[in-house]
Amino acid sequence: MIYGLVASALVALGLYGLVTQPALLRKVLAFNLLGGGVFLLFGVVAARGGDPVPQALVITGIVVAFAATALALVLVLRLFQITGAATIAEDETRR
Amino acid sequence: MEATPGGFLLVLILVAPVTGLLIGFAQGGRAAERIALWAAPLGVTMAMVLLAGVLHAQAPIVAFVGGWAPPLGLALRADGLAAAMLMTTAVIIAAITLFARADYTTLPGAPEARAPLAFWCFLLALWAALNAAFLGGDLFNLFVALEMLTFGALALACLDGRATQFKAELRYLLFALIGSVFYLLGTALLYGAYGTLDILLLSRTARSDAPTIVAASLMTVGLLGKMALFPLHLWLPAAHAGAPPAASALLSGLVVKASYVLLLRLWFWVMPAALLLAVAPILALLGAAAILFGSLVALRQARLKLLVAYSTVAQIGYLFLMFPLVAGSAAEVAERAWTGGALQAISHAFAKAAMFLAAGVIARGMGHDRIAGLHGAARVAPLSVLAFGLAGLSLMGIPPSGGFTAKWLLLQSALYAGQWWWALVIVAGGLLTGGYVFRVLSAAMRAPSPDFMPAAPVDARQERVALGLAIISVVLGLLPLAAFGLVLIGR
Amino acid sequence: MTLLLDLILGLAVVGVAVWTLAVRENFPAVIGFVAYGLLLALVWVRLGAVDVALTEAALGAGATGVILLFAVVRLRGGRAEIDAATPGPRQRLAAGILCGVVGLALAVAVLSLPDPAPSQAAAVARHLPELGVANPITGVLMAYRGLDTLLEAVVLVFAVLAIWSMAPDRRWGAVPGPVFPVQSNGPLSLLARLLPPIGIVVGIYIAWVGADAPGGKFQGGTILAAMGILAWVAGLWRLPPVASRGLRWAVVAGPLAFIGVGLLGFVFADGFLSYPPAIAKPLILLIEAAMTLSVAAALVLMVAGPPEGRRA
Amino acid sequence: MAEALLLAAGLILLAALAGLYRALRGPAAADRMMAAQLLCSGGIGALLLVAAATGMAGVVDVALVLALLGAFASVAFVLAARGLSGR
Amino acid sequence: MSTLLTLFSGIAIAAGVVFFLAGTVALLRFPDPLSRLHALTKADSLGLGLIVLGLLPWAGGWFAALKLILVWLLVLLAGATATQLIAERLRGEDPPP
Amino acid sequence: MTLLAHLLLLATILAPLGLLATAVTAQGRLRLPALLVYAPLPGLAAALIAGPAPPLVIYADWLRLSLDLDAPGALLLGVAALLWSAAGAYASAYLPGATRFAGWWLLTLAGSLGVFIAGDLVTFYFAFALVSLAAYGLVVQDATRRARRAGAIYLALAVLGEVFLLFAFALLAVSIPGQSLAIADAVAALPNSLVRNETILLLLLGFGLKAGLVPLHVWLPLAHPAAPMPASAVLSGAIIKAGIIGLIRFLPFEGGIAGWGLALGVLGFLTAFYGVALGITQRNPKTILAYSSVSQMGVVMAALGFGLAAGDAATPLDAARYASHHVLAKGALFLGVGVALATGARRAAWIMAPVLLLVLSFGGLPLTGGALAKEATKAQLGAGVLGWLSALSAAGTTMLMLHFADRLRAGLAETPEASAPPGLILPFAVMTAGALLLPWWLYPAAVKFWPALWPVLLGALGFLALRNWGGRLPRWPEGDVLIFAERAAARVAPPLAERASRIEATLRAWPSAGLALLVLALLLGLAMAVAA
Repeated sequence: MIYGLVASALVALGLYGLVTQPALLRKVLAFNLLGGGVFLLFGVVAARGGDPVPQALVITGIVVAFAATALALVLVLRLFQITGAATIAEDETRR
Repeated sequence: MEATPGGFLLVLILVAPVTGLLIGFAQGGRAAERIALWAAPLGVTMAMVLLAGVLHAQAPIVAFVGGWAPPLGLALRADGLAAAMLMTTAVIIAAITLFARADYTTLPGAPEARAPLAFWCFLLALWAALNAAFLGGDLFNLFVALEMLTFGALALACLDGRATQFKAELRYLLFALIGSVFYLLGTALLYGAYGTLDILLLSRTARSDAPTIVAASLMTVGLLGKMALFPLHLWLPAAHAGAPPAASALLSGLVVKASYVLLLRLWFWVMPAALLLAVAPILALLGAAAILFGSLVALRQARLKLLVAYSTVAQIGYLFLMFPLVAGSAAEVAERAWTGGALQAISHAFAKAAMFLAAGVIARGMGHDRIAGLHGAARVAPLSVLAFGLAGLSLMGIPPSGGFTAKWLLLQSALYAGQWWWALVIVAGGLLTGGYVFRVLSAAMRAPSPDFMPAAPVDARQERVALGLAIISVVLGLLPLAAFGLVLIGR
Repeated sequence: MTLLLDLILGLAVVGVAVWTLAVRENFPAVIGFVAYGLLLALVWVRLGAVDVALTEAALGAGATGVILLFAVVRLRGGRAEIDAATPGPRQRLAAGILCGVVGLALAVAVLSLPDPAPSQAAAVARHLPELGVANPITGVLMAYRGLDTLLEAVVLVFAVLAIWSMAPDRRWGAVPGPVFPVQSNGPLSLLARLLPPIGIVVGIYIAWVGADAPGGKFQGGTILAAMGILAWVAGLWRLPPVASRGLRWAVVAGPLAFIGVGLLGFVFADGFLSYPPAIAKPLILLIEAAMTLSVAAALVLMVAGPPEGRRA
Repeated sequence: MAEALLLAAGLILLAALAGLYRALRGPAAADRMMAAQLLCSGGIGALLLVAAATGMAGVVDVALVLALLGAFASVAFVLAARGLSGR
Repeated sequence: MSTLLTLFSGIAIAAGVVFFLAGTVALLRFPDPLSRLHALTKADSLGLGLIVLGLLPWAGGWFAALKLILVWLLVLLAGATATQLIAERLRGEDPPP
Repeated sequence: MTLLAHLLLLATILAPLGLLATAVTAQGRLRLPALLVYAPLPGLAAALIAGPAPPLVIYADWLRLSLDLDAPGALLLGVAALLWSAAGAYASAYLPGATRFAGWWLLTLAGSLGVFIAGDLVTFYFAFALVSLAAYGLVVQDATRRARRAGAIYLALAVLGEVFLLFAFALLAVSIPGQSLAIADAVAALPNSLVRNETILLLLLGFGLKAGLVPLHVWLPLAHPAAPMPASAVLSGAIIKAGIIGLIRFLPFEGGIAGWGLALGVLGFLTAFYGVALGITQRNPKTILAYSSVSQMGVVMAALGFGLAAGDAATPLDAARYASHHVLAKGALFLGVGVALATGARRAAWIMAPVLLLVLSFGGLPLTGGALAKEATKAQLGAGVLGWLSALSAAGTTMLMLHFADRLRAGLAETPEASAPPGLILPFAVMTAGALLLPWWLYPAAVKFWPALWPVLLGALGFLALRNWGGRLPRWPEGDVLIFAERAAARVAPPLAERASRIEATLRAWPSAGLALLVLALLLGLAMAVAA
């Protein structure tokens, strides 16, 4: 049950980071923190019922999250290479 | 619920584009293009057979993957709504395939280029993802489908490789990821509470307890974020407007609909009615705000594609008016509202795809997409302007378009249900829509200055594809309403 | 005793997460994240989910940490822009309160989950003999929820292609990612030569053991990918260009094998992804083998990024 | 015996976590690397002890993977940093 | 026999734990990075080695024992590398942030 | 016989659309203008033959499409088809080779005739939308700045009208017990509907917009002068009758509703006098005609209103008779303007004589068709104060129309020898004859001489006064109140849109969108927690 609370706390922290962190890299990082919390929640659910199914779901989830992270980082890097921007604040794109 | 005959079709519809994508990716751009060209008619045929099957049986077609019945295994289900969306998807994708050949063809012997390979592969990829999202009967399986959709949409939108687009797409990706995480959180709670994620099984057991409530709100908001319902639309205008036309058409027309169907499944299957009654007015209120705000902002856009994108923000709003009209209404009213909502999703898909394609052709022909400078567009790309106008009719809800029938059904059920205020929103939205469509058309119809030169020749086939989709969106309204009884099957 | 251990671990995870968010520099934040992943892996062991612990250690902490670090090295500056985009204190406070409430609601929901917990454990175990595997997770991943796994493998292909498609047009056809010079001397390069053989053995072992014990294609594939990446950054291995057919077939082999076996189910068993009990285990192992290869290839390519063709 | 092993695991973990404090403080990036290093080996130690205490054989594999990836991460990172920074 | 082994294991593991604790204290208290580095590398390599040593008798088979030893070897290697890296950084050669 | 009637009804709508379909080929496009004259003929035939047949009903599950021709519908359909045909012939001479114009023409035609025969809500709405929206293409044909402005305002108001009607129809549909969407059922259910007042208000707004009810008339004086001659003729003659037929079809005259009837009647008279008052300040003959149309439709609506108030079931037919004269006469006059502008002083008498006759017919001069039309509404507007008002409006109309004739004479072609081509003259002649004579065939009546004459004389006196002192009248811009509305909108709309954009931009910023997401999640959760 402790881990249920831990998971909730991690979710809250990750969300806070995603909303308030301005730098893209840190947003991606926060997303991963958040993901950890979500997966942990699955873990708690799995542990309560001794159930392998949620564990399998988490494995799928981790792989998908990794793919998302890799994709996001490539976008961040490309954005940085082309424009030097490190945030997604609104800018002159809206004319 | 048992597996039904014909379930193999569901698997094929899902697996065929995936296989095409994998082989196309491995064999290179030209192979991917050829596979997509073959897949288009095949896909339409399969969707048609499936649709006929559902109509014939007047019941959903169900398959259990690997023969494992839920809760242990995964079910694929094609009810009327799914069959209709699959058909819509197949037709629009086939149209886009035709449209995109002019832009992304690889000549024999030419070296493989980046954009064509990515385009054709992701066209197939999106198709697979959409099919998975419409057919999925398990909430986690649907999560994976949504992620596929996000990745595919992202890649297609970035195809032009412009710097501004990367920023727009990052906003999209990050917001969509928050949406995914919210959705996943809800899934975890639901599994913890019920030990299954199968939609049908959940619909029998769902309670109104704390885990369910938290799961419902998280999943709903996650999906709303992915759909860009006002005020969560921050990513949509730039992301959809900046993409290449073929991609924008897919994104605006179809991709947001996947989350919508999932949301319908969540609320009209999984969640208990008491919770739905509490949430429905809020959703509809957001929808109303989306209609009014989106249309007002669209009116002010200086650029054609952004205008079309904001129109999507507004039109998405209509999809949510159905919630309070279906929830807690008499069966007949609920059926009407349901049909209206589904038809809005379908007719908007055609109309918006047509609009984006037409806008793309116009923008290329004119060399820009500033609305104020579109004089002469009707001469450069007459069919596209016509397509834009016809699609506009459907969005405004002018008869006999599909949009009209959809809005008419919603309007009627709003009045039946005694909730006339939604009816006001519907008509006000139609008026505003008329405003922004007219802005574009009147500019496009004006005679250009004498020294005007088109920036690029316009591909007649692309124009015809856009027109064809627009015509479908209009003709949908001429179908007898009985045809839309389809979307009630398995509700 | 175990409660104490759980408490320490739990607090540590949360503490590390806070620090990762709070620290100003990027580099220590990533270090913090890797530590977070390590601790999470320990938590997973505590929760009895060794398969997940393996995945978290390999992918969550290891691979994610590495790509984050690579990104940190290449992203510099932007401090002023970042400061300008930082939300004001009022927004931060609002965000803090809202996130706190969301977390609280989540905690309430978790605490009020029904007792006894609903579980599919018995059903999973009952049908496991039909598959010939002993690891229930593998049973779930490969059979009961095989479609999830298939789609997930396809997601990896999506990701590779999506990442490639971010490349500038003129770089198409080059090798993915930067090209590293050969490290000729020093203990680092020695290790870079020493580690891959060990790692490959370990990776294959982890993938192989998955059928009956914790492990499997994703974990094993990740380790193989890690070794590949090591060889790559040490300049010992040149990645094939993106146009390479072999490379691409390696990426799609796993999902294709999965689909192929699945379609055979129409003929030899009752439907897609259904295994005839007599040869269920060999089929599953076949898919796992192909998937391990594909996962490894996909991960290497995802870490490498879009083709850059520098010094190509 | 199992209790004692778990106690040992807890102590090691505590030690490693205390080490993380250094990472918090810095000052040098080197300190942070060290902290991560310590956490990695501490975690491995704890895992091995837990494996022995609970008889979960697979946990040793987790430790193995951690060890492998720890080594990999530190090497790969230095090499990549060198390569990417243009030397 | 088994009592003896238990005793041996207990001592080895306890020593390992002590080394770990010492390493931490060093990391926290030593004044400069270089000396911290020195202490730490010793502590975790040795500490883990002792623990592995203590666990070896209980490994239950040569394969499991081999794995334990492999783990230790890998940590040794990692430690060496980290040292290299950190030393490099301390010399100020390396630019990463 | 029934089959033939049904075929004709279908052909009424499908013939123009079918002709339009031939435009897919280049050759078909070229032929299109020359065919305009034939397109309304099935409609004309239907009006002559199909009247007494039972309605044509096409069942399609929920939707019931039906075509139905009652007596008022047949009357209006017939005269409108005649006008469309004559104007079509006129158009092919006036705008030779204008294929796009011909396309819009056919679309508008299909809708215009469709509203007279639609038997159910959906068909009616479709036809109404078709005529409203497609007419935009006729208004902007000249592509001048003025035409575009008129077109934009026309379209905006047309869409607004559509919106009112859509709403009204939805209310009607909801009121009908069962699945029927037939107009007859809707009207039968209306008096007892829970939303009766709302429905009627929306109907009045929607149809009033089309028919030019003050203050919704603003588009008429803008659109008519801007459109080419034949288009103005059908706009004023046939298209605005869509509003009249709407009122005829949808208001429950059997039984009646006193309050709404009175309101409509008063507004109708207001419109009638307002049209005259503003019309005499105008100088452009076409604008004067437009204001005259406003005024005339005011009379029709007054008749409808007081008929509704009295529950007089004969009102629809009576009003249709009055309106049918307007179809013919106003159509003829608009065509006449084109003829006059092309005719020199030498031959002016040939054109001015029939124009003068038509002008006086509007005033109800005995022996003209106008006198019969006026007679037709005696039941509604004959007695007491209403009779006086009606006579006064006839006097006003006479004055206004004489003013028109005067202005028209001033606008004759500059070369005295000029003469209009026969392609323009013939349709004008046909329509003039129709306006003067057809009523005698369609609704003969005995007209008392003196009561019909004195308003004409009074009007003539008024006209003389106007000629002498009219210069002192203030000039009103075309579209009168619209100018104020535009100014007000210009003050209100941009800031509104501006504010919407600003709010939207704030919401689009990342942190606020994130906060919105969280707030929304909590809000939904809270709502559910309260409900559960």
